[in-house]
Amino acid sequence: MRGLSISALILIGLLGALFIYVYEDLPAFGDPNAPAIKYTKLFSMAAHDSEEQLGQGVIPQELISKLKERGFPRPSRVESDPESENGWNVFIPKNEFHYDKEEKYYFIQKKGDELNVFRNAFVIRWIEKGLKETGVPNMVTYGLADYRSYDTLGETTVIFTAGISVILLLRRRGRL
Amino acid sequence: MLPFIEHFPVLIVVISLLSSVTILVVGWINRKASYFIFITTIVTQFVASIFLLAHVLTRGPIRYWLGGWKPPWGIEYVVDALNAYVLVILLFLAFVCGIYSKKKREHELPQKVVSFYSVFQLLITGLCGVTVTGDIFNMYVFIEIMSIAAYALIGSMGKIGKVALKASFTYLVLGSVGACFFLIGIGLLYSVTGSLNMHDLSLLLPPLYGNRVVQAAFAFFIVGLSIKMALFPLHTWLPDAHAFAPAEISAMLSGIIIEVSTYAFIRVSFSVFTINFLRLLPILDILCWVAGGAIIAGSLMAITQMNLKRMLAYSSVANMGYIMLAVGLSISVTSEPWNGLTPALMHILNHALMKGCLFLVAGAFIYKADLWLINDFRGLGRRMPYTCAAFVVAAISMIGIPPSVGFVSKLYIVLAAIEAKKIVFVAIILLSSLLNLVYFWRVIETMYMKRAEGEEHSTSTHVSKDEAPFGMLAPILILASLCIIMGFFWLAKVPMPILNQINNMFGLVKVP
Amino acid sequence: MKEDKGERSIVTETISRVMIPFIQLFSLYVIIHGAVGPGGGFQGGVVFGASIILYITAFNLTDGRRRFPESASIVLSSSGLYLYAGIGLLSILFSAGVAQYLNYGFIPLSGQFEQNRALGMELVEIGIGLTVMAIVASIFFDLAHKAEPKNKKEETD
Amino acid sequence: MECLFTMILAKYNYWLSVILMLIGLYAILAKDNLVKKIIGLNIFQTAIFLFFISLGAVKGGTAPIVSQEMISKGYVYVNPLPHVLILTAIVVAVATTAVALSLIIRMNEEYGTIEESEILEKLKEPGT
Repeated sequence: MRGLSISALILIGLLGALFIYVYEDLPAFGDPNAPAIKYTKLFSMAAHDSEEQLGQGVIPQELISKLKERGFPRPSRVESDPESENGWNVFIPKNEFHYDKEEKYYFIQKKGDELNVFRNAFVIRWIEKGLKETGVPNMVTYGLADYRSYDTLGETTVIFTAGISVILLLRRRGRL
Repeated sequence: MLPFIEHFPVLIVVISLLSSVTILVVGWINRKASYFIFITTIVTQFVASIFLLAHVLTRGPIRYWLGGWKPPWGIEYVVDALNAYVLVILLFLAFVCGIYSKKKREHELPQKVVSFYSVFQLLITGLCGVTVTGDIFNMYVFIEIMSIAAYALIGSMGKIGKVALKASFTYLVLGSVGACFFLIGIGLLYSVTGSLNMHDLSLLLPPLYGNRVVQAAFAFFIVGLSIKMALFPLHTWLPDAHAFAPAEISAMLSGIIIEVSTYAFIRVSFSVFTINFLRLLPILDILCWVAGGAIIAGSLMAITQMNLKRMLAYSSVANMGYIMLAVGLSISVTSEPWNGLTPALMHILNHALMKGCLFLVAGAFIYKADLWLINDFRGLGRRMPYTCAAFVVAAISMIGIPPSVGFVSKLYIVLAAIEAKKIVFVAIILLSSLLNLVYFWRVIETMYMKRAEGEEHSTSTHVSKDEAPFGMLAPILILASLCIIMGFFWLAKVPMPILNQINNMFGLVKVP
Repeated sequence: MKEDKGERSIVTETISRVMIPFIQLFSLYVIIHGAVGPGGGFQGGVVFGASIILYITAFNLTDGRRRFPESASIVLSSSGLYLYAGIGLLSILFSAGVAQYLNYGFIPLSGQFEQNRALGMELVEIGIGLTVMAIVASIFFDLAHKAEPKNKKEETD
Repeated sequence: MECLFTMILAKYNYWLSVILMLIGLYAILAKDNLVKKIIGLNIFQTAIFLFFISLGAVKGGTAPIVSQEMISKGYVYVNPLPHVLILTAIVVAVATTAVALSLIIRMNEEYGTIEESEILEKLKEPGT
């Protein structure tokens, strides 16, 4: 028994060391710009020509080629972000059924001499358009039952599996 | 707009789910109907999966947006050659085990047929769900469905339930820890990318390869799935669980469940973290050595076992070593036909056939004469000639005698190891084949060379035949004959287009 | 079970008799209200299951079984899953294979697409609630049923 | 020293969940009693849930229910996605616990004990 607890402690020490190793790169608590809630950085490019083009609402060729190289969808339109200075929202065409419009997908921000290109987190659409698209105000509900409804079907199946498993293991009588 | 076949991936899962509910409801009224619903569903799924494989090979991968939400906003089903291949294998073995289970259930557990088949069908639902999904959290949910069903099925035996319960509990605790590690990995990846879709993650990850969170997430994925697939140092739950489960569940566990976990591993490491990431760190080299350890340790432990099913279980540990060794070699081997993942995927199919057959044979021995220990098998070769012949065929396939399937996959792994200039692993595989020969020969010798205790001195050559019923014998013979037939197919390179497509998909081919 | 009937506590029985309808009403509120406030199918289902568990603990297992028989748990749990998975299939059927699985917008529950989605979600929540309620109660019945005789045997030992 | 302290405090949520995780893992591995093992497993899973939920936190964020009033006051919403995932994961944890408890009940019937060491001893005795 003692050997077991010592080996458990060693394993836990290893896991703790792994967590300490991870710590540095983890986003801070409550950070409104964390990748999970806002955006992930893709790459940065030189600002000089592209900034003017973005200001005029033209998508720079460099951006298109770089996105294509990485395998991301091609942008269709750009407009300056009303909420932040030197920020642009880039849209992509959206070809889902019924919602045949465009979708905010990339975000470009000028920092010093460079333009940083970000990919928006997918929660942004949930938050902004969920009510309009699903007609339900509770984000968790429409996330659970609409956007990720298949997970919820899996969840219901899990609890059903547990119920039948308990019947299989414990019930001696009955027809099942 | 959508061709109807594009609905097949989700229909395969949902039909299975609805069928398990129907089994429960109809079984409540008429117990016998449950089996027929079960087998009909599996046949339907199997046919659908073959159509899916044909479609994927000719038209390219299917991307299906569940609920109409385009990824990354919603959940996506992706079926490419790898999924479809694994799906066909798993449904075929499930079908064979389903046929086999009828007589066995009536014999062992007559009062619980309905819930047994319901949970069995849920197990298949989980397996199919893990296989076809393209969303990493969805994969977690279906891994849990499959695992919970497996825990219950292992513990479901009536008579010998004592050991099985303990084994099932150990599996439950370790498996849950493994799944939790998988969940931590998902959380870490989500915290730095903000996405859950596999394809999307693979696009977002490259600039973050140096990020410690991503590396730790990969470590969590590896460890979690290694527990699920019983890679060597983490295999402790496997022998008891596989040995004392009902025979068809043992065959499913050894042939499919750990293989689907391997599939999840391949999917996560090659689809989410692409080969560029795997080349960055010496992960696969370490994996090769771990797998080498697994091969040796599994074979050595198998020799010391007295119980046939435990021996086969340890042999499964060794065979997981083979598959992981082939995965580990995959990025450094480029020349056809043993390039990339070909040997690993080949052995997934071959191991399913061989180990499925062996476990079903062991189940037939238990069904007929309640024989568990190898020493009790004296004279069995005459009493149950067809079953024992099937055992011998599968055993020589495990040892690797041409032209069986085991020979082909071992040959390919050896050739891959030679090309990767890792001669040590060639030696390990040869040694392990020798050890395989030792422990399977022991069984074959007892079955054929030694006479049963009662007839040691009798001179009569006539022995009354006491063969397993046809419903159990047919699946065994199908699997045993496939062990040879598939060997010829492999040597003729018939299924190679599938595997080549998979290698192309992951970029595991020679760069011209 | 017979011994249990002897030791009845009037206080717990009366209070649970009074409370259970309110708990069940609340659980229905949680399920239906899930669209606009905190709540949802799973939470409501668990609350409903808890009301059944309260009934069993206040009275006893046989009484609980009489109120919530085995057939009820099977019918309710399966109908919940049928409802959920069936709605998904309906969306394929009603759109003649155009829409994907679980795309509620194509089920003609009302005139508008968004309204259909909201109603489809409501039905799905009810399905989850049914399954969870029946399964929670069923699991409790099975765990409690097997545990009781064993304890008595140990006490006599 | 102060720097280190603030550094740790900036992600205190993470440390709390990691500590809980390690406690749970220790209980799983080292406890002899099977029910305690399951409690350890639950602690471990809960720690992961807390980690997920804290990933979705936003400073000054409000509950993720759309209302014009909140937006006009200038609030931001917390991230609803981890909540969705964790609702699913909680159900999985409940299901695992239910199956584990029923296995423990069966083991208590068969062996008459739920201490792992005693069960292992009983397994060694007869020829299994």
